[in-house]
Amino acid sequence: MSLADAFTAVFVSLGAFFFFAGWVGLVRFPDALSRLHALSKADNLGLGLVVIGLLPQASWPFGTLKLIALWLVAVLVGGASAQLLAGAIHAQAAETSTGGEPGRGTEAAPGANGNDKATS
Amino acid sequence: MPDVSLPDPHWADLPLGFALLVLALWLTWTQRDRAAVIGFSGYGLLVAIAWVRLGSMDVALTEAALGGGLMGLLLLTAAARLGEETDQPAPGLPARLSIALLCLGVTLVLAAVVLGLPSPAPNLVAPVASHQAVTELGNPVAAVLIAFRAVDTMLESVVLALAVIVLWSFGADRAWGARPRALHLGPPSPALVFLGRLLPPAGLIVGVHLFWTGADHPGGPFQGGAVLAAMAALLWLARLGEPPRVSDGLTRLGIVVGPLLFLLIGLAGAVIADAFLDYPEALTKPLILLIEAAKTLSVAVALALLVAGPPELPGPMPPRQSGRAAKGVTP
Amino acid sequence: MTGFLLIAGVFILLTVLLGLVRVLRGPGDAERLMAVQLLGTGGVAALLLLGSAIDLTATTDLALLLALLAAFAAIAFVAGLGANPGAFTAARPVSAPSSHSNGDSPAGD
Amino acid sequence: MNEAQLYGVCGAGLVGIGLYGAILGRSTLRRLLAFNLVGSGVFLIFGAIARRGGLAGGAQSDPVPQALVITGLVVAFAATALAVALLIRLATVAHEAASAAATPGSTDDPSTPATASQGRGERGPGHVGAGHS
Repeated sequence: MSLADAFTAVFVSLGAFFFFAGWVGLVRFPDALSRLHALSKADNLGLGLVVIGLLPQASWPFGTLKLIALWLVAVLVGGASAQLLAGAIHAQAAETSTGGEPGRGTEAAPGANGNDKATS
Repeated sequence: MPDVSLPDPHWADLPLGFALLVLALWLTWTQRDRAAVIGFSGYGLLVAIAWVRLGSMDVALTEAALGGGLMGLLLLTAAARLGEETDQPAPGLPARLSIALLCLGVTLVLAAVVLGLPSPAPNLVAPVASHQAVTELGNPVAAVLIAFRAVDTMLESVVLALAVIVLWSFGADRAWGARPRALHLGPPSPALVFLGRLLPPAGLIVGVHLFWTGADHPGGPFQGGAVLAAMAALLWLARLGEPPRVSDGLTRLGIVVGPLLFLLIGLAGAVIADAFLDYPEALTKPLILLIEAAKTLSVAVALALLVAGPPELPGPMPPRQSGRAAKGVTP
Repeated sequence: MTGFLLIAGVFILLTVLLGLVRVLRGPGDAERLMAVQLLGTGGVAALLLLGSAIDLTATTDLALLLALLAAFAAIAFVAGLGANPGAFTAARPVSAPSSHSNGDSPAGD
Repeated sequence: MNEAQLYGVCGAGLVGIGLYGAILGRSTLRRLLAFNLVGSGVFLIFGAIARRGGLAGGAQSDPVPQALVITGLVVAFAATALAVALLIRLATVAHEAASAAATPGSTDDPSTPATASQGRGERGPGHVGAGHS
């Protein structure tokens, strides 16, 4: 096994571990924000380590550049979407704590609820 | 069987197929529309990976661009505007059971057909490969799309243009000439504006790359156009730009330039070369590239406009919560 | 090396497929979106490993496309919330990730 | 069972599930989703046939069915977009009719429900209109 292959093996294994850790966190963590935290680890570190590990295997220069571009896009997209989701979760938590409009359950009594709105 | 299949161990196939079926079952039976639509965008990703396993990279790229990107955008914005509808009255248990049995029967017949396909599988790999050199294209799928089944592809791009016309006709009469507003969903959050500024340049490069590489590798006008359309939809959603007015002449030209150029070159082929949609030998490659470039543009414009929706007048949208309530009145 | 890359790719794919339980169980739409996002990222990593193992450049293109479009579901979802502020709270009976459902949701998996 | 058969059977299952959902879906949007499931199941069966043909012919996949599926995917997306627009239009018209019926005096005048609905629409999220007034 050459040095490059050993490098690949180490980093890809680390990346796979972070994906596994992200999955465990997503499934086992108690609330939405910590699940999001676990997901971001898999997103950035997991994919980043896999990309770093694959760099020695890629064809120079375009394969390498494409991999790096992909990782940059993934970090950008992952970070922004985590921000979007966190904002949504936060807004929901704020509404929950102030008890905003508890009567708007969708499944509770849709027909009656709808009639109220139509006639009010 | 010749060993040209992917050397991947087949461990991934069974879980992937199982996950597809479980997800399909879940999004048929789950309670809320919005949750089902989110599940459907995950379903699109899974199908794209299944296409890789089936060895069809071209289809996988199309499915990823449409099913993973645009379809989720279209259906989630629709779910947001429609709100949660009330459940429609379900028929009684006997009716449901008989329908379930019917569907099971369809599945069993189809599965039997799939498992009982003739064993030296009939295929057109060799005919395509032997005539592919004429088109100077390295990608057999592109050769089929642009040369061997060119009539299908041309009609398909006409269908796309017609779909936009039909979509626009869904708008209210008084809104004719206005901008489409299906993606006007309130003030965008800062993170969305950030993505809207940074992602489209990268998407532009990827879209053009997919179009250009499509001649010799998987990719092509549909894949590239779908990526470009997704980026345009992102720009409109982040309110960094506005969809063009439906009366805009340049937009209309963009929709029809692909099929029109295809048709004109095809008609010219009837005169110069031997038949309708036949290309003169010396000009085959440049003509194909020209058609594909125009088609990429048309596909991008048409798909983006399909997501943007029919023209609407500015002003507050009808409230979705009450729209849900009104549902109960109509039937 | 090829074998190792394939095994790693299949491992990551199976991991993120298992993450789909969050799509099925929720409890909230945010969790479902996270699972879809994990599926997208894991799919990107698996495709890269697969493509590197069998020397297929097209899988890198597909991975790039998936990475580019990974956030679209989240984008459309959050933009939809802006249009309809009641929707997220309306989903609360089944989707409360905080307070009372903390205890039972992890155990439910 | 090889991957072509597996995904073919999977496609058959998807067609069945989608058919059930399209007939008995909870809402119109869900029926649309189910309709897309049927489409994707049919495409997967196409893919299984293409894979078998491709392997028999010495390629990864038969290019002709692949090309057909690509055009089919794009047309299916266009059909879905049309259906979504129809659903939204239907909800809007139903809402206008309902609010016209709820407003005394405007029930017999078909030209005014738009203004009536906009007047009553202010109880909805106000900032939606504030963004682009």
